[in-house]
Amino acid sequence: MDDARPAQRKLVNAMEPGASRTNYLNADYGLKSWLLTRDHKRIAILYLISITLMFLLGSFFAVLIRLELLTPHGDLVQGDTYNKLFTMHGIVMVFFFLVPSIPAVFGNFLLPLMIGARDLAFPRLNLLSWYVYVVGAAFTLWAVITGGVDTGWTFYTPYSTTASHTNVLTTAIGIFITGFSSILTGLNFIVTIHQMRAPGLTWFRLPLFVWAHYATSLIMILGTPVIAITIFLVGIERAFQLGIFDPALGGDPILFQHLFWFYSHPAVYIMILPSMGVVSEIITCFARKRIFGYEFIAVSSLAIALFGFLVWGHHMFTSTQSVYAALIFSVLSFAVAIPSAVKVFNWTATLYRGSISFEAPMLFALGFIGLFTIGGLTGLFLAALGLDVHVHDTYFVVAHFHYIMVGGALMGYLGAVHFWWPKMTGRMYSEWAARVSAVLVFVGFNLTFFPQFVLGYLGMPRRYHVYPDEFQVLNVMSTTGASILGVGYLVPLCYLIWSLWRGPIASANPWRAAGLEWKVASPPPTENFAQTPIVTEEAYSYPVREAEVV
Amino acid sequence: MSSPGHNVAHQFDDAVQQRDASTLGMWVFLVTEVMMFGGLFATYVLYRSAYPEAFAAASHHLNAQLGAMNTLVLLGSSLTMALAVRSAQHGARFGTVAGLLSTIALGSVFLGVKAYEYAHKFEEKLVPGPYFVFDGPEGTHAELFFSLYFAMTGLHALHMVIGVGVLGTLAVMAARGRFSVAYHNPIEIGGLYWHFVDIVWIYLFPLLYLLGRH
Amino acid sequence: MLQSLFPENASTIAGQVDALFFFMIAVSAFFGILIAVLVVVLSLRYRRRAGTADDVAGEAVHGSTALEVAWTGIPFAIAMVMFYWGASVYMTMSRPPDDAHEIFVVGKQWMWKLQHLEGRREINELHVPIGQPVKLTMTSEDVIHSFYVPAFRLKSDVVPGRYSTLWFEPTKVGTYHLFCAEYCGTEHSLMIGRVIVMEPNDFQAWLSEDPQAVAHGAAAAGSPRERGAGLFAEKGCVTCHKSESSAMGPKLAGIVGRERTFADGSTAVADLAYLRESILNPREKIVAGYEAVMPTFQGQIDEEGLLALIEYIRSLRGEESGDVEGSDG
Amino acid sequence: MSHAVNPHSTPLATLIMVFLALVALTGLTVGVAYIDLGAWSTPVALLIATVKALLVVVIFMELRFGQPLTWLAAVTGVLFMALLIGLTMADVISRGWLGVPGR
Repeated sequence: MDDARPAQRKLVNAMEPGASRTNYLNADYGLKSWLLTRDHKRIAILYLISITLMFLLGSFFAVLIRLELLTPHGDLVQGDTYNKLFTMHGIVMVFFFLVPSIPAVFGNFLLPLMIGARDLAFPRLNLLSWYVYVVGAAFTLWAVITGGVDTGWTFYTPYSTTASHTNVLTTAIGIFITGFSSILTGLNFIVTIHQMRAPGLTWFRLPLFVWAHYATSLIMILGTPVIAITIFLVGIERAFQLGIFDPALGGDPILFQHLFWFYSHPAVYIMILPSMGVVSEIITCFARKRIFGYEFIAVSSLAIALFGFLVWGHHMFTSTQSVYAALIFSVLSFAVAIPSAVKVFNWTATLYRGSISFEAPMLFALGFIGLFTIGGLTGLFLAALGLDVHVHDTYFVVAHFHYIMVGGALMGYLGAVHFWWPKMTGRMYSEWAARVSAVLVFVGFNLTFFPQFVLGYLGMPRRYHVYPDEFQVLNVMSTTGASILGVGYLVPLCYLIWSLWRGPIASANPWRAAGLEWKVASPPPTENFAQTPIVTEEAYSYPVREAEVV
Repeated sequence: MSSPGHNVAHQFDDAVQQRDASTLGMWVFLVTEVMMFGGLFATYVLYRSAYPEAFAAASHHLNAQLGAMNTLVLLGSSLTMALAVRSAQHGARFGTVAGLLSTIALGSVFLGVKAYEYAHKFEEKLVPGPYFVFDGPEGTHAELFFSLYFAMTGLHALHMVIGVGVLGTLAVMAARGRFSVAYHNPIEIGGLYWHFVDIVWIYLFPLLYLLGRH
Repeated sequence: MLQSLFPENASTIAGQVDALFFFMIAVSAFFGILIAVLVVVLSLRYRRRAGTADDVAGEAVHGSTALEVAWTGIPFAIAMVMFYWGASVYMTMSRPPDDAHEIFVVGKQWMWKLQHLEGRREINELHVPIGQPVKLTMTSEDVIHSFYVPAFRLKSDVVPGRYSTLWFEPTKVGTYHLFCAEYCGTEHSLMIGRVIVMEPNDFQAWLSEDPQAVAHGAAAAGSPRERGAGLFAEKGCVTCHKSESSAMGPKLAGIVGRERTFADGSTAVADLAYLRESILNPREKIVAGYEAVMPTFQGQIDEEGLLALIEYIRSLRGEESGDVEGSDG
Repeated sequence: MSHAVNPHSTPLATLIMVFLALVALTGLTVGVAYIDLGAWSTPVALLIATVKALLVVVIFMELRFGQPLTWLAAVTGVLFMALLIGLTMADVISRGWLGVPGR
């Protein structure tokens, strides 16, 4: 076993003098020291705990959805209940898990470390963003507890403004508030990356994780205010019986879709770009070489972020949008696929002549490449106008965006958890269990969502709680896969928590990775760096082996 | 090399970095504000192009004199704000406090006039909702206009209220001598915010008050 | 087995959609498998061998501009082919032929109400003849729905306050699913029905027998045009919109498809949406030379009635073609 | 050090001149509103508003002393708002072009 040795040496490293120093975790004790902290690392932990709870809540809804769809006739729950389940699954997962997941946890924790700073530019704003998130989540949870909401996470008008009798207003307030958490995080990251880089750390020496977060932050500050005001308009329309989106009073329901997707399409890139950053870090570390095409991966992140704002209309090809607008949005949608393809090719090329090992983070990263490739390619199907007319609002779409958001974003998130866990907690988890969970997630995921592509092309519409009998076999496959996937998610929760008490002590750099965050102790001290580091080399400068043939 | 002074937060190397970071932070924040108002402006543009007659008719129910007066008041407050920033740059404590207080005063006048206008709209039953009454063709489209009027001016007024609070805090800090030639960045940042709110009104005034006046 | 993995193909457009689908599957499979094979082969070929220290680095292969250009340019070219193909299929879907058999569709929570121009009504069922283009003109009474027939590979949202169009030419006799594809509330998944494709003769026979006329008496019967004519008289439209030049309102014969010039100098083509808007919000756009005197009919005529009234106005072209004047708009 | 922290300051006269210009432009925009310019009334009103906004941004907000990055931020905000409005209106304006309802 290759992997036994590094683990043993990690134990040895733990005995080094640095291990017993004070770090950000033991620098202070007590609830107050956490709730009033301005340390980006502690705020990251606060986020980690909150989003994990929201993930469990969202998963609970997913379990009920899959159980209900086991049979075609709607035996488990009533239609209204089912509608609330998929709505709350979407809202909780999108707004309260996926959007904050990697940026708020790992971006928060790692950005200052990666750029050699003592903290983010605005630590108090950072703490505020967590409180804002918690208040928004509280409103949403209140809406869930007091009867839920049934509009779908998309809040399409006029259903959400005139027809629904559920807690739309409370949920809208929750999402409105949470948006500001996202805005504050994005603002903080942008300023930090611009102003706080260590001497010598030029833009093209930045780790790609930082580039990805810069691009993500741009979307957060440019897109989120629009969803906030849109949700605000839905809220006041409901509260004061206005007609902003109500056609009976002269409103335009399609306008809502424009405003909604102006944010919500780029929001997909908020979810996937950070994952791409994580994968770039992991692949280069475990292939032991500088990433292939660094500049292209870096710039493609920016391209995705900016061009991602030009394609929102591809969610509206059947909405009675004008054909001419549809043509523009379609061609731009195809164009925005290219930077993603460039990333995949570069990651693959990075493996060439590497010295590759397969610890758990690498398994998640390779899994990401596979699932994201499928998700990205099926995205082309949805950008193709004539084809989208058939598959729009069917399970094809459901499968596609789960491949991106779960297969992509969540795999990346799990990769990040496994890669930086030793840095965050100072403990190693069970490598064996982690590999098992990576395989379970990959297999379970494909079994859950691949059949849904077939279901979609067959014509099963999404958000159906009763469906024709001939779709049952594929739905049963999907639910079976979901059970495996569920186990794949629960296993890490167990061994990671276990590792906090019983895991071997991690060294400063258990993966022998390049990057400033690995040059400080695990867990890092509160001030990160005793002295501001001076950077003299490019990212991922692994010692180079002489090429046999060049 | 400059050493961190007592006004430099621990995460910054020096005052220059702190100043640059907070200035950039405010500009980025203003970008988010542009996008937020942008959603409302997009809504406005769409409905105005769809219902030009109703919008013009509804606009006639706004008091253009009060709107113009408020525009001048707000422009004046921008001047006093700029003067406050200038005084702060020169380390003039009295000028800074006086500029901030005048800005607050003018801002309050603006809000007072706005409150009067709102009250008047309530009396005229021009507040959208179940009690809305519009005597003229296409009442529902006029209601759209007033929905947008209240959403846009309301959001703007909310920014004014926040701005008055921020400037009040800055005035107290300035009076206590917290700022100097070397450290007055918070006043500049507050000024950026106040001027931005002014700019929003510069667009709102003609778009809401001056439709089809000829 | 294959039947349960691939939908039936029952319209002229379905084959075109499937062809595009297979092309995209082929391209996707090529790239997907290429990536998968590369990842697996490279991972195995360059794995860290037993006995190698784990800080031994890979080789200095850091980039290749030629490769970057290739894998930017080639996918882009392929993507543009996909765009063009998809767009051309879409344009075919978007332009109904002129001779299409027209059917009015009104969606509401949670049912589909359909009426053939000949008069026959249906609920949650649509009978259509094989080999003849059919055009649906659709709207909604409440929230957004979406009319979706997988076997035809077609759907279009049905939006309140707006008309949308869907056209198809069935190619296979049979019964197919009709789904609502846009989430619309409690019984969204029960807002389903059947599309029944018939031989033309059977269809004509079906069209002329009308059980509802028997069941509900004459009031429920009648074609949209007849009902529209009734509304035109009942609502008093006829008092102003008559053919004399002294009339208070513009003449309506032959109005559909014409360009109208308004008091403020702007123009618009009088399409279905324009007619609907003019009935519900008559004073928003005043044709040049007329006074803004028409009252609104908002809330007085339901969606089916509006469609009937518009159909009646549209039919005036044929009956009174001699009265058409260009001068009023 | 004070130099590095406080590099620029706008002269008093400039500030007052700008204010007077803003007042004059406000008068102009009100005056123009009462003249029938037909389809041009809105573009003219927006043009005047933009001139006023530029005066405030460039002089009051001291963008003229700003770093390139500050300019970039200002331009980005306006550009993306234009994209939001522009692409939305691209749909609204072209809705009737094909002559098929809902297409």
